[in-house]
Amino acid sequence: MTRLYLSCDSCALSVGADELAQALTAQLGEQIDLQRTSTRGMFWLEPLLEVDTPQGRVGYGPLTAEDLPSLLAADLLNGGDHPLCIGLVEQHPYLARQQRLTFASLGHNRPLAMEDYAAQGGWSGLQRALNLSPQQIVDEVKESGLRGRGGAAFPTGIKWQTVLDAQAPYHRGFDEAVKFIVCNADEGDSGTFSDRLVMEDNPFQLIEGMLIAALATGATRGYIYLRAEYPHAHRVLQQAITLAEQQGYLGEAILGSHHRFHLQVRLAAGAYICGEETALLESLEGKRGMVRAKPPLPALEGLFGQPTVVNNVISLASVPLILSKGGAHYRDFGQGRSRGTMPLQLAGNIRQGGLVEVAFGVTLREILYDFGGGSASGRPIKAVQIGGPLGAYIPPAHFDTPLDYEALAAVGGMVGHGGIVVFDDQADLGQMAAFAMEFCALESCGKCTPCRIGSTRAQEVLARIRQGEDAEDNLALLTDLCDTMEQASLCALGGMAPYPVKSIVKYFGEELHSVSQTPSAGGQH
Amino acid sequence: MIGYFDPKTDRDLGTPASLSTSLITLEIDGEQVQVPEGTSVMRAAALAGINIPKLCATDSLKSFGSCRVCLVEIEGRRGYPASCTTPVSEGMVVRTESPRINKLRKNVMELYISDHPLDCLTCPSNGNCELQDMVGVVGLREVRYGLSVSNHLHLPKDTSNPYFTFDPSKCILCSRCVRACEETQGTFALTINSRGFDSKISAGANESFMDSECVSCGACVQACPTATLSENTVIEFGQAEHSVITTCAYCGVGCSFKAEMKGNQVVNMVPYKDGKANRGHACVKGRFAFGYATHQDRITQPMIRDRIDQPWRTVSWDEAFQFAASRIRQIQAQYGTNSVGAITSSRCTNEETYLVQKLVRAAFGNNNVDTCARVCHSPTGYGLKMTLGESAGTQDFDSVEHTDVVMVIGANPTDAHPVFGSRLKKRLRQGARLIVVDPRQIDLLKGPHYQADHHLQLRPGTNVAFINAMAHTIISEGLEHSDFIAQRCDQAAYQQWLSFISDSRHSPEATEAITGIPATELRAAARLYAQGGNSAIYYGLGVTEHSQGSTMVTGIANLAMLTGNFGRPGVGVNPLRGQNNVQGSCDMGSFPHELPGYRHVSDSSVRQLFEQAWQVSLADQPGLRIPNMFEAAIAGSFKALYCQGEDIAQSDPNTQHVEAALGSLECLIVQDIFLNETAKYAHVLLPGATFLEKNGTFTNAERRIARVRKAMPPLAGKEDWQVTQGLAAALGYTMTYQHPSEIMDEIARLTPSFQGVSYARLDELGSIQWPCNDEHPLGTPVMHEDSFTIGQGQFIPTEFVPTEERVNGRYPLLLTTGRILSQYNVGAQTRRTANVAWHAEDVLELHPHDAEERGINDGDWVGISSRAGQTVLRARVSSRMQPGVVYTTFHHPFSGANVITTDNSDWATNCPEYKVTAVQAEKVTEISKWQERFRHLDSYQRQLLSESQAEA
Amino acid sequence: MNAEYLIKMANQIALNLAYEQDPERRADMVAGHIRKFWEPRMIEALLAVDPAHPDLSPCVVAVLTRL
Amino acid sequence: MAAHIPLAPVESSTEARIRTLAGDLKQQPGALLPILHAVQDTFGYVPECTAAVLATELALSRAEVHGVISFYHHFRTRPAGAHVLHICRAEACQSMGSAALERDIKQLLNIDYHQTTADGSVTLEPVYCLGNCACSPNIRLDDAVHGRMTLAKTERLLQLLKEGQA
Repeated sequence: MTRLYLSCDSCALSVGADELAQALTAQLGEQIDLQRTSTRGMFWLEPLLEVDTPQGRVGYGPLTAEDLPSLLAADLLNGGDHPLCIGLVEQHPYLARQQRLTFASLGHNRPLAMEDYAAQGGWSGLQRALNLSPQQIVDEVKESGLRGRGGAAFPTGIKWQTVLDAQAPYHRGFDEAVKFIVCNADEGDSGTFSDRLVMEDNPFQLIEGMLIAALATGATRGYIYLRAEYPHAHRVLQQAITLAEQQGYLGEAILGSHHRFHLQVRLAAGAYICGEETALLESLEGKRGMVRAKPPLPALEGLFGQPTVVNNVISLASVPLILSKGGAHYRDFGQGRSRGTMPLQLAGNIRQGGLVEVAFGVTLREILYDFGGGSASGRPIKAVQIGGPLGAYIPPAHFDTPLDYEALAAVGGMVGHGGIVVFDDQADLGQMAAFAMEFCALESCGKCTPCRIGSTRAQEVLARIRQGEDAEDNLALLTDLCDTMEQASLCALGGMAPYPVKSIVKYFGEELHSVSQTPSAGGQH
Repeated sequence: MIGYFDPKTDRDLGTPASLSTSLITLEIDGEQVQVPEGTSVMRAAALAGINIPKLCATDSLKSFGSCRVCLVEIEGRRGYPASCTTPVSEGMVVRTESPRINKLRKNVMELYISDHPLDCLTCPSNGNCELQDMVGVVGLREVRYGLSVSNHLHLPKDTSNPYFTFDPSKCILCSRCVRACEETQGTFALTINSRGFDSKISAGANESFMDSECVSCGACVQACPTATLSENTVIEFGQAEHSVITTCAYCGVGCSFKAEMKGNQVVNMVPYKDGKANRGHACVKGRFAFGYATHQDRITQPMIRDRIDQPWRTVSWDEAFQFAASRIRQIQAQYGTNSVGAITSSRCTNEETYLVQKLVRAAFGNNNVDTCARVCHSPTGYGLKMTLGESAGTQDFDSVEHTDVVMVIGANPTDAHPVFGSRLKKRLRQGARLIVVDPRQIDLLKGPHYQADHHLQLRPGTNVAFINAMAHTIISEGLEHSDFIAQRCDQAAYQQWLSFISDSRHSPEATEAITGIPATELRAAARLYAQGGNSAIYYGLGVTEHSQGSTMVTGIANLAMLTGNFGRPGVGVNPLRGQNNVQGSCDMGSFPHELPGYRHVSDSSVRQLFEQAWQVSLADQPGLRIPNMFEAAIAGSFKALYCQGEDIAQSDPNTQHVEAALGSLECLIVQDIFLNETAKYAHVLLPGATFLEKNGTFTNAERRIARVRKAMPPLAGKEDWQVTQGLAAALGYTMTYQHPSEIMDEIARLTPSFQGVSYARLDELGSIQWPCNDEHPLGTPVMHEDSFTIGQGQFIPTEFVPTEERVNGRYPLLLTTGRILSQYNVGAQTRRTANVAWHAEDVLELHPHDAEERGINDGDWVGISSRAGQTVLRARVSSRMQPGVVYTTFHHPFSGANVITTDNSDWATNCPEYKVTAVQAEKVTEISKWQERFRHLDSYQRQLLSESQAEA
Repeated sequence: MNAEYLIKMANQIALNLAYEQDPERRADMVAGHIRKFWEPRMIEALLAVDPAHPDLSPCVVAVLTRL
Repeated sequence: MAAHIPLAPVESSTEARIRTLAGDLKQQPGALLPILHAVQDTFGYVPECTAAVLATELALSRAEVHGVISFYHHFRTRPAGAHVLHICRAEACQSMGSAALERDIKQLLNIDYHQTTADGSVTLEPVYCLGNCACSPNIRLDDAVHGRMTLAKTERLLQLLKEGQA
């Protein structure tokens, strides 16, 4: 019996992994042991079928069921050669050149198999944390230099320290002086999917990270605020939580200790703004996702007014390793004030799209060409947008910028959540500038005026510029408006929505003045 | 003359005050400023005289941070923090103006104006618009976005509310209305529909204001910085040019208002921010229902007639006084000194009430003076005097902010005391626990973000059994506050009471069959009350208007003593007074057995004091109480009555009995603003003045004396105190007051608890809670702090004596009566305003089960009969009733609610038992006999009135 | 004044002070209450009632001698 | 204030079902969103009476519940077609030609966003990122994401829907 591996991640499913699995089972039946594992994160190869051979796993992809006859003819079950064969998967340069810390298990585990998680070193961070004092755990995280991976890049250890030091008031609804760990899983940025990968492909890692955060801060309840656009992740998380409860990782007396932690997934409902932490908390409280003014800090008065850690999925998923291998181990990756690794996500018009976890410091060019292999269309890359819909468009002139928080900021960009969306030379960046404001208008909570009215006005002014109407005055007005939104908005949505627009004005100014006739942002083959 | 009062300039400091006591020093625009920790930068600047521009901030609401025009620069901080949401910190250096900041502000204002109609000149808020002000402040000179941009200028107005208009085209989405509805009023009737640019203020679930949960308190209108929410009177008349601070003449909360005036016309009523009873809030009555003051039905000339079937003759004041005085003297000559008397009103001022009792005692020469407090809170006076030594509530309204457990017994604060209701709900949302003791499901039971812990839905008439079971539980479970009892209470009385209450017949298990309250529920409530921290009892007429009203008040005081809940903020016994000046009318010696300050007429030293001051000798025996007056009238020994501002024919129980009594009088002098029901039996009609037309003081439920200031001249030329003075003069007893302040000076001279009160002092302090004397020069927010007025608190056993009013086969239902938010008492005022839009008629609420049994459907005519009479109302099948209990209000005279109620009354004070009447209800097709007679009499009397007015 | 009305009121007072077990003291209390709150003609009318009136409660009968 | 005195409850089955759905969740603080999801999952949309029912169940006001429903684009207040087709409009998909795909699908279905086909089979909605940005452009058909989409593949999916196989 030959063991085969095929991902059950939603990306693989979106391109036919289940159909392939059915065909394999139908045609090979007892001959094979088909394991549905996590993805390797090489999405251009999905569905990627791997075959266990004495030399290691040999990969084939992207496959469809129609490829099966020729594969079988090529001795698939013994790792035979075929045009779709990529050779030994582990040696694929895309993987071999990565430093996978947070995503070390990708491809090696079945997402909901607890034995697989343990076999990959899972729970050892928790085990260690159970023997440490809260302060020792917090110190370990501080030592690691981990900064929030959701975009704001705030040092995670400092946030935890604040919550650890906070005195929780009694809360009647919970009948205790409760603190919370809230996982921000509202991964709404276009071009990002690393949170989804953790949740779909290694959910126990997130659970372990949240448990460690709870031990560190004295929190007894946790919520994963998950975007409604991720139904697959929702199902996986629900099952994972049930399994973890059954095995004593969650609930009362964690692993027999006196610690307790109750964890729930709460589904969002289609509001990008709820990725902003205070709007997220409002939403978790059952309210409109309106941004709160800070102070008070959520760490002191967060969910239901209680001290609350709000961390992104990747931040929390980084914690088990930091605890098991020590903060110093993690810190030794990266450069400057950007420590550890960053899971970058290559997306859009890129030949080899997928997850690239590397230490901070790699240049954009290396990512785009060495990992990404250039554009999918084969045409020159004109721009990349980094860090989601509020991120700047970076022209090729800056492709040698190293990817760390500070260096990117210096060219007007931001790491954000690590999403990199690639545009080829056919993309209409004038249209993308308009879209940036359209998106801001669509997703504005409406609380503050610069964002509520400004985003609509910016669309109108952009439209006039693109129609060539008083272009100069309107461009000045646009610049003024962007400035107002940036400086005066209540939160980062209104405050950063001008970034893509300003970067396009700055680097691709001429594109603002031409309206393309076809709806296109590139990618035409 | 009209006495203007200039209050402190009420600047809006932007954010609420911080209660912190530690001080922070910072620098704002180069000035050193010291403010309490937790103060916002905006407020700190305002306190230093620096006005940072703002739109969404107002000091009555928590900071919100949405408008972004209050941005400032703070050294060492990135960007431009909003000054409203940034708290001060030690050593902070703030800059509130710079070219950079002003540019940002100007750009933000430009965004606002790009979605705002440019009709300032014809806008109702012109001259009083914060948006307009801010445009001016930042110097916005052009809107570069042009006119053809997307906007909300086409949104239609909502004119469903009779008092205000919602014009969303002018809305700037500052959410002040939404927040006011939530934070101030506690109704949460407003929200924002959708989000982003599509955001729009929505009442309810996208409903019209009238169809939504809105209770028309007007907090949103007041909070609105633009013309989006505007009073219709402002839209019609324009902006006021001066204002007068005065006190509301509706319920016992005693809200302080700014009457916004244009000449003699009230444009609108704005609750006064510095008013300590209401803290800037109001209800639909106080804020909006002032139109009755200029209603065409107002009586504006004195009138007399010999017999009540004659037309009125319009006469001069003097002729009216002479006519009345000669009648009184004739009657006294024929039937004796004691054959005449007077009734004072809890709606009139302290000074007016004081004068009427003085007139009775000094000019009539007897003690036949009573007040309408007789029929509402006289048991409060009795019960609290006996146990604590003072006939008044023990706390101020602010006290509720320190309360952990609230027990509301027989009161409906969200309807009858709405502003206090809002303050109470705020505390409940903060986590205070709530026990409601009421036969009916009142609105307070459950509201946005809180829910009562216990609803003890007792049977009407079983209060005393309930309160005894509470005390029994506390004793039997050892939850009493022994130290407090030992230190503060009379031990002998306590021991006697203890042996009484310990009897197992008072256990919750034993009383369950009487009250209908499950014993386990009652025990849980008793534990909560005894152990929940600061526990406060608030009660209303559901406690007093019973044949055991005085016993129940005593039981309440016992319970609070038992648990040590006296003498500090957050606790106490708090009677919610029905009318604006119930407390004051009692204080002023309106009771037939007491001189001002609750001193018995038999006390010769007190009598001497007054005899000297008034230069007469005073009777030393109690006079007649209101029900006794009716009995005596029917018996033929009581022949003349001077009734000021009180409509006994509608408000007192057993209407037919009252009508018989009034019909027996040879002289009835009615002083009122309208031809009320009582006036239809009158021989002399003296026009009264509304609270807007006179000077004086009211004393609210928290003993707070507050000024009533004349905002317009009296329609009939005289303030009510002048009328009483005129009548006294005609009787040969001269009073020479030039101004009500002189009356107050006399009261202060003669009444120890008012010793420190004067108009000058009231102007200085805003209001004063008595006692105010050398010991308490600033007044007394919380009474009985170190010891009770009586000395040692007196526990008094409270035997439960069931009312004689029992259900039987013929009268199987219990009727209980109450009030509704939009109407006030007999409705004489509110029925003459647009408040009828909410409550155009009284209805009979009955449980679906009782309705079903009788084949009654919602809206059917239902005949209600009791041992006293019959009337007909429309049915409202309602799940808030318990089976076997029906409910109605008494706001409309034709409803005849009091035709049904009986002569039963409180054993100690004769307070009528309005709350328990055995009745039968059945479907009918025509109005009752009484109603037919009423209609006839009503139209006949109206005709007599219009004849006289035509003649005049 | 209507005797029935006054008898009813007096009886009611007596009933509500019934917690006082000693009949003498109780009669004193009822009499005291009546003196404190009743107008003289009411007391006169009550005193005019025949002490043997079947509706008078025994306590009130005792009260009559104290007014 | 108009409905000041509550009438005896005459409850529709919809109201009763919403009440039941709330009953399972309402003890949890902040339960409004989970309950609204349950309501939409049950009815396919959020019926009009939901605000009133949930207000009483959760000690909120109708306005508050309405404010929440209207804030979140996920909640629909009118029934949708038998299937919901989401087209991703976010940047990564745009970089791979989603704008053209969007135009073509609209043409194919002869509807615009937020509309339902005449036969009631498909409702078209925009979505902003499905987290599958390395396989753009993406659509979501009911709960399944489909990557590397083309008009032809969409047509095939819709055909399968008709045949009841998707």
